[in-house]
Amino acid sequence: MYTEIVMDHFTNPRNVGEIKDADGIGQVGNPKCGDIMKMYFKIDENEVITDVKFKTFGCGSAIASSSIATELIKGKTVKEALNVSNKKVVEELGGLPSVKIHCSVLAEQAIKSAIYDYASKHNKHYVELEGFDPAAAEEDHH
Amino acid sequence: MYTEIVMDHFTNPRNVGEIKDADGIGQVGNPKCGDIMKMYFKIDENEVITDVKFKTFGCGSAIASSSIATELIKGKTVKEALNVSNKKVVEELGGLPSVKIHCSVLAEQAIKSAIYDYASKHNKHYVELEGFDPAAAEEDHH
Amino acid sequence: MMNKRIYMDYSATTPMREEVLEEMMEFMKTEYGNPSSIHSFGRESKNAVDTARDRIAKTMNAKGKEIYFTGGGSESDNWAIKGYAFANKNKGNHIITTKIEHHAVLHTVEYLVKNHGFTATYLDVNAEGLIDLEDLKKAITDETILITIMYANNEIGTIQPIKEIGAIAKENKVAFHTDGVQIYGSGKIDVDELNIDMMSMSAHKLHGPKGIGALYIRPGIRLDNLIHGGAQERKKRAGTENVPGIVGFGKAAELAYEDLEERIEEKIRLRDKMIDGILDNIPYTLLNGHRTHRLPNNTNISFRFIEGESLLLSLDMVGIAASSGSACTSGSLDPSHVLLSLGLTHEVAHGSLRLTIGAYTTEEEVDYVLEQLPPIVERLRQMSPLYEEIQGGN
Amino acid sequence: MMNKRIYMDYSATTPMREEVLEEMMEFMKTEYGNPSSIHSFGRESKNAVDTARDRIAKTMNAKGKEIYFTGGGSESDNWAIKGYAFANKNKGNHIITTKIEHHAVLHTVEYLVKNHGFTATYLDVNAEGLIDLEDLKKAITDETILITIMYANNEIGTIQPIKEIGAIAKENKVAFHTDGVQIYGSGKIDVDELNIDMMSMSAHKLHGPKGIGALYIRPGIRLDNLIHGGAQERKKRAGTENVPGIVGFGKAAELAYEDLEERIEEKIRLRDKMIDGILDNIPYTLLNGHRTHRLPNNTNISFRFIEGESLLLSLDMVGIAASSGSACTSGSLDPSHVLLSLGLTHEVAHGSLRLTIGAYTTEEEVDYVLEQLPPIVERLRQMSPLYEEIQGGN
Ligand SMILES: Cc1ncc(COP(=O)(O)O)c(C=O)c1O
Ligand SMILES: Cc1ncc(COP(=O)(O)O)c(C=O)c1O
Repeated sequence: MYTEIVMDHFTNPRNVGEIKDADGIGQVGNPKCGDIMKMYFKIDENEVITDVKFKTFGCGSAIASSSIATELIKGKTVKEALNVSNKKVVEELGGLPSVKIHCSVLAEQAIKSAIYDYASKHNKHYVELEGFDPAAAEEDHH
Repeated sequence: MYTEIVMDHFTNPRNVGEIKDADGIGQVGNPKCGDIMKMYFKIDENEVITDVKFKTFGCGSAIASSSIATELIKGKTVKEALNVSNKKVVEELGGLPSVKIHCSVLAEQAIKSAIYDYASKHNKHYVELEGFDPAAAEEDHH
Repeated sequence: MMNKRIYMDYSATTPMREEVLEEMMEFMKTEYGNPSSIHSFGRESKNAVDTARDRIAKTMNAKGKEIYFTGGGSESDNWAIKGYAFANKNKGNHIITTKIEHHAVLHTVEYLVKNHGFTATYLDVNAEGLIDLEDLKKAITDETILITIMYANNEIGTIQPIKEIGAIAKENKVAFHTDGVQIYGSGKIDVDELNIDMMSMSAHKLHGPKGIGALYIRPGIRLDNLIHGGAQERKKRAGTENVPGIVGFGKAAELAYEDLEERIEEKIRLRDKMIDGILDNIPYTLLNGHRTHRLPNNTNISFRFIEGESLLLSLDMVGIAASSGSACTSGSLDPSHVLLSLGLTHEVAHGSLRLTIGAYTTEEEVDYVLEQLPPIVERLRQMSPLYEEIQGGN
Repeated sequence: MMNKRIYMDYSATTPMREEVLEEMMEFMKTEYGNPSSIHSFGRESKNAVDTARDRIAKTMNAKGKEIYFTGGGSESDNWAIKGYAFANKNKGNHIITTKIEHHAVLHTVEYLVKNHGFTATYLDVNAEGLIDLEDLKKAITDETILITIMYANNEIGTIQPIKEIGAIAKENKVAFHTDGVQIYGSGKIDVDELNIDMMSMSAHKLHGPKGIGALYIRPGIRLDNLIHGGAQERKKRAGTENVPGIVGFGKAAELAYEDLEERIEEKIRLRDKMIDGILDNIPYTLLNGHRTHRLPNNTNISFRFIEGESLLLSLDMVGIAASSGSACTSGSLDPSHVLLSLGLTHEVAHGSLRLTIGAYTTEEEVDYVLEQLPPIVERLRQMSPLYEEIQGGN
């Protein structure tokens, strides 16, 4: 069902945990749908994501998607992180079953949501976030 | 499906053939239903059936029913023959599948029909034949 | 006593090929998991099911996702017809079929007509069992939603002009289902070339297991489920998958199409030997069905003046297993509707014999049948009052 | 690496018993004849089918002729419900069922409501999964023709008060169908005592083969065919008989009821060890279903803050095969309708785990599960933002 990469990230997820003094925190999904992803970002003055952690309530592919997404953005700039699409997540995982694609969407949205939080706290504006509604992402990611 | 007695009478039917100068001939059934039985009787002055032959177009149980019926009446009086019921035929065969019971009815009617023929030719009257209509028996025995 | 066992009833069912049973064994013994499960027991079953689906699809130029497994040919027929009719009743209520369909089609159509407000046209066939394409065209009305015409007939072996029927259906935007149960595994099929929208199959007819069938469904064809429930078969046919059955079906399909051409040729040779051997040597006989548009394995002959069941019993006693269109073998009163549709009288229809050969049939077996048949027929005729009349008339 | 394989998913499907496969082999290898045939190849199959029918009938105080073979439990459910509804629509159009039925029942009833003019009442269940008999009585109207309530639930194991339901049905002259798929083979059943008019069964749930099921039908109960066609199953279910499947089902049924009492006792012992072992050792857990009116083999527990599929995957990696009511395992978005009907929140329903034991389950296997489960649960909880909230709240 899952690729080896997915199973690897599920078994040994990278960057699990919390960041107490995070610069941005994003949470998307809801228990109704069975998936919640929470991401914590440390972002330096150059807008580089120096650290990232996640916690996920969800199925194997939700955990793997979170894990790979955090890897993809760690050390990247905010701008670069905003360009990580769910497609990229799926690609890096070596594919996901079609019924699980929404997990990758969730990962993309978790990133956006954390940056949205950072942006609002730091009075920043990113065109990539135009139209992004973190409340909606929390309500229904499908 | 069939009892050993049925198979025996089908494989080695008794009294197959014709009697050229028969005293009574009866034919019942029709090709539409897939069964035709024809019986030839030799009957002496004491109303004893001294010889009987049959020809049958039909399935295994039709042939077996004809065979056993002729055995049951050979050497018997006409009166006795008229009392051979389809139940008796089934019994003597050790049973017939329910969808094949009509074959035994046909055998009973073939006997009646041959005696009817004898009776009309010899101006005899048998109460057992009251209500028996050989034409109807030829049309539909079900 | 006779202890030969000669099987001449391959159209009724076939023995499984050894390779088929072998592949099934793994799934009957160790890999028993439910393919819908997430754990490793289930995963291996799931792969096996997908492989089987692809194998079958490949034989008919279809895709795996167009093959849906069912519990057999009858279920496939019922599903295709009821499912399509119910799902499309807003478009019309008219179904076209033929008078010589298998009961799985005929009784299904009759049921829809009697109980669910549909109407039907039952096309006639000619003396060889072929429909007239003009009749088909004329039968199509604005209300027609479905044409269901069998590919090859199970009793008389006649093969219909499927490509032409498919073209007519397409032209008139009517869905076309064909009961392929007898042809599948014995004939080359290309669902695209033939414009087939749905096709029924049954594994036990091609040396696969019993109790497993399939329905090919062209993408875009919508039908109601026949069996609602779980999400199996992409939500179209519920029920825990019969994994060993599916695996066996896949293997049987693969094997059947591996050396198809050769096997067809060999079967036709033996079939023709059988047909000619009977017609030439036994008087008052006639071939039922078309001489050449015919299943490679089918011989169906009427022997006048005798009745089919007694013929079958007699053959069985010398070890030959065959079948008949006689009413007596079905427990009904009328002989086969197929034979009557050809215009045979009841008497002649009652006296029919079907000999169907298969992968394991040898020339010796055919010779044996040709040797045994004449005295048996003669013996039964000697007992028949109908034969007496004819002979008397000479 | 782990190479233990511990199967805790017997409610999904079971491995065949050796004796079952053994009896089937003869019919897969040599006795392949079609039971409807007249020749000797067919005759032996026919006898075998009749024997199987009698064996099954005997286990439930029924007669052989009241057992009809089908392609599985889903087909049996569909047939009973659609068949009865269509055949009796002149009497009324109302069907009563519950909210926790298997999809084979639920989706079938929904289909009849949506597409064929029927109406339905879906009875609620309490927190343990039991219906309220008063609700049932109140739901019956003049239009009610059928009550279909499952005997035992496949997810949570709750056993309904079938005898009382049967009595209510009888008193109100409404037909009563029960989905017996989970109980058959694991519970004592007397169709007369329980007033059951129809009961669905599926062989692969009791160590029989896949793709074969049965429907018990009380004499006098009339239903339309689901699968029309040939005269098999006394004209009620068409299709060449799956003889090996039927034989295997018969044997499995016989074996299941041979030493039923003992096996029930042993299963209950292991089940209770499992349930208590989990509830006592892992916090934030709750048992789903009734504590005692429960299938002897069923453990169903919700682990808060984690999601079922990831639990299953983790268990699979240590060789344990189980199942879950999580949406993620079914490809749908909502978790199990059964768990939600108990009143669980979505979150809790998502975190459910079903461990179902069977004939081959050992005490060591139960111990192994009890040993493996706590660290797995803890690890997943450590990853969960929901657990973080709770912990933070402490
Ligand atoms: C309660 C219940 N009903 C019906 C079914 C359907 O049976 P099958 O999958 O054999 O068609 C199952 C099992 O899947 C079940 O547990
Ligand atoms: C032409 C045709 N259609 C349908 C069927 C039904 O297939 P099954 O008996 O496998 O259900 C058969 C065989 O019995 C057949 O020959």
